[in-house]
Amino acid sequence: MIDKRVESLASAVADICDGATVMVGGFGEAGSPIELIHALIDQGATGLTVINNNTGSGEVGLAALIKAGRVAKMICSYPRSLNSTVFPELYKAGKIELELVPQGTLAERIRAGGAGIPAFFTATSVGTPLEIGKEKRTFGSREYVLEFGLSADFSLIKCKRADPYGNLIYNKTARNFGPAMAMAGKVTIVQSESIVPAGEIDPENIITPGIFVNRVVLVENPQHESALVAAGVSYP
Amino acid sequence: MIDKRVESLASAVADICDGATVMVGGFGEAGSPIELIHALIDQGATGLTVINNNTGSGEVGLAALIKAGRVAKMICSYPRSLNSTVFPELYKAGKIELELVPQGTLAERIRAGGAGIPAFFTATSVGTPLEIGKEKRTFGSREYVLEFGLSADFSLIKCKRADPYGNLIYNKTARNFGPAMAMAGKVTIVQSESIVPAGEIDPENIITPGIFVNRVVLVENPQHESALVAAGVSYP
Amino acid sequence: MSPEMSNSEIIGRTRDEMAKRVAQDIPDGSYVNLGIGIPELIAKFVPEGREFIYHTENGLLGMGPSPAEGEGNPELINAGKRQVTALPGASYFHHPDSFAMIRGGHIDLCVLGALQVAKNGDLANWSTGGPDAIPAVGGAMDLVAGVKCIFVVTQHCTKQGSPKLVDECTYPLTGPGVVNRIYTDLAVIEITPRGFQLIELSPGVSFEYAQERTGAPLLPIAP
Amino acid sequence: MSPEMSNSEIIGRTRDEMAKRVAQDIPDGSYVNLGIGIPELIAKFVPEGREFIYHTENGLLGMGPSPAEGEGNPELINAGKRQVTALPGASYFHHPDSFAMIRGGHIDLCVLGALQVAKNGDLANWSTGGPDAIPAVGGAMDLVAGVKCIFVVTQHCTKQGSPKLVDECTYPLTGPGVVNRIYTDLAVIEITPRGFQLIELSPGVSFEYAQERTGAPLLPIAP
Repeated sequence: MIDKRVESLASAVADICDGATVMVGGFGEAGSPIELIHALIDQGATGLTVINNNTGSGEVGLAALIKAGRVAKMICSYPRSLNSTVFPELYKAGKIELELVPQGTLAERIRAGGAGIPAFFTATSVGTPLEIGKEKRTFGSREYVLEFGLSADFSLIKCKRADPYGNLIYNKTARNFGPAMAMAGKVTIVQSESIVPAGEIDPENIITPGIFVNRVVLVENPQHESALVAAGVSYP
Repeated sequence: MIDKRVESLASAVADICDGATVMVGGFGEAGSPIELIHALIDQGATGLTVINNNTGSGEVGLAALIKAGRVAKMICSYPRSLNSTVFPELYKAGKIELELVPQGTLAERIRAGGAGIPAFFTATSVGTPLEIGKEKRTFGSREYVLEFGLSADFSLIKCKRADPYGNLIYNKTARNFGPAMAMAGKVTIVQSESIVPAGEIDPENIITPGIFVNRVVLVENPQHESALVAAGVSYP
Repeated sequence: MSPEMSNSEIIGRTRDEMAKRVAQDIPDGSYVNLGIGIPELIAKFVPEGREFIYHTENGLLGMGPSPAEGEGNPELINAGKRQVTALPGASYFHHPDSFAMIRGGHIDLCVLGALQVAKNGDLANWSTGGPDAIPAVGGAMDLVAGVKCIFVVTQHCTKQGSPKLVDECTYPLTGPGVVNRIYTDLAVIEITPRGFQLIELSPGVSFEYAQERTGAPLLPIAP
Repeated sequence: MSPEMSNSEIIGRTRDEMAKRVAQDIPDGSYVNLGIGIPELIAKFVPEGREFIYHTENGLLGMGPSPAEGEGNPELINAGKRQVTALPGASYFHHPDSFAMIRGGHIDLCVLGALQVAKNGDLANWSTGGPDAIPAVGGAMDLVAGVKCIFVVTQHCTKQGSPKLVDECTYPLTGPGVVNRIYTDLAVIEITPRGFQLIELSPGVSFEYAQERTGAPLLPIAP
């Protein structure tokens, strides 16, 4: 019978292997699955390609994973947030690769990866340095660039409520990349603030249907990145 | 100030012009905006291109619009439903054009039209007669065809509840094409079973944000196509 | 025509028995899309100890059985436009999301009917290609292009007695090389690089009987 | 440098006055995306009798003002990652849907800051292109490619006194020919096929004063 709950953060991320591509949900701290990322640091996988809108802040969560030297390449739209120092230093030192993708193109590429669309055209980045190397084509009177779907070996996301089938709802603007990354991850691992019996979430209100989710782990009181950064916490 | 409610079905569809492209929501009878379609029949616009998954049944709703000779072309995936006689007769007589599109490709083309994506690649229809005339390309080891975004001058959809900003929720499987067509219509016209004050629909549960909606008209007790067909009703 | 073929006695599995046989091969926890016709019957035969989640492409995951008489809802239907129910844990979604499930490879298994299946796995199930036919494809091409594993369940022959399992499809394809297994009234057959590999004969059906009704060689079960 | 340019007296509009001036040109009922910096101030100045709906690309339509001290929620933020509120009628959505609003042409107006604007409407606002700069683009390229009308609000000159309104951008572009209007401390300027068309000078600013601080000809207001 179907029950996607796993007992611990450690077991949830146990099979993430060296060199894996990992999508990490969140926009800034909203929706960032800090506890799953910390479990991944403890687990030790390295040489990762990480897809996230940002590069974390302070020395916790995603920034801590980067600081620990586990990330070979970031695919993101904005690696220069407030309190983001770990990535810039490694980047300037040539120790981490960056693929810069406009935010909407990033979101659409992730959705495409999850929806079986290998490539699509978009007007974003036409006439800018980010069009370099991209195939261009005119439709109607306008130029577009070809962009490719993105998928991942694993997606780590955070939600507000889940059920044992992996149906999810999110909290406010913490929803952001979660639903698309759940679709695009071969294995989608979710930390949820609560887990309720099947049927308790109104089927009209489910944002991520369970078909996109493989594992759910309960993290009842997740930490807030900004509070950790303000307190000067450095993980581990 | 923003209030998208309009007084009557007639005023909601008043500006649909001859030759317009009109998306009509619904999968079979679920989600079919029968009252808006009947208002469009009364209004008289002709030479329409209509996008719907099917072609209606009996002689009410979409089938009645087709029977009245107002539809020059149908874009759909399945024009051969139970009790569908109007379209087959006109089609065999060469009096209506058909563009047959696989259902998922139709849904994705409509979403693309609403999302500013002029074209995308998909594996659906590769190696079948429906690939004829389509550009093909290999990504990885697989062949795909290029499909184009679809948009419309008007979209007519049905929902369960709306607010004056045009935020919408739907009912069960009647949701189907509504959200994508709301995005892809230059003017999106909605019939809703109830209209509540702004803020009464939980912002977490809104399926179609009001930005995609132009007009909302109250139809408290919409008719069911199957009941009309069973009763032998023919509109007008 | 052999004497057996004109025999009015029922030989091989009934529709319900075919559906039940398919269900035995569906792994626990599978996300399954069932086509219209015999595939719909499979939902009645979930084996003890297993759970399948049914997807219907018009926008529901967790589809349950037909409602009791008079309790249906015309806005809760399946892809065949028949009224259904939603089980605890079900979810509703719109068409682009529903077909993202299909086209993105998230559905584990799809069971479809067929007009013809070729020995290389080509499937024809949407059109006879007749000049007078109204073409109608629905979600069939999306399903065969996107779902990981495609089972076909069908009568072995048409009502006129012609084989549906053929050397090469004469009807327009739904998808090339997409079928994994075929369940008929007479046999269970796997598509392999060498062609139709017999897996199992239905009770009371001989190899020769099945072969006579198949339009390409049946590879016998390895001894 | 002219004597005026070294004048420490404030000439022209303050940041708040610039924001208020932009707000006057936004039609009632507009769906508006506000960039980070001066654009954020516009929300304070909705003219009497009008209603704007603010979109923030991280996933909220109907964004309201900052929360009262201590009442914020770290999971209710805007694109600048600042805590905000949601007004009645607001809705939350995921990133692909949010950028479908932007890229699909559904947002009426976007107000952005700028490093440079060229006389043909080219905008540079994401990178100075320096060899040591960490490139970071966020949603800026999506906004200028997708939103119907792009307003820029910016100081007329850099802190060093160089014009930001230029003949040709030297910084990497965010988008070519995308800007419709520019609101600065000194003037309101429309991009036309002929170049920078002056619409309005700020109180106390002369044409010559504004022209001296502009890197391309300012077309005077038609008499």
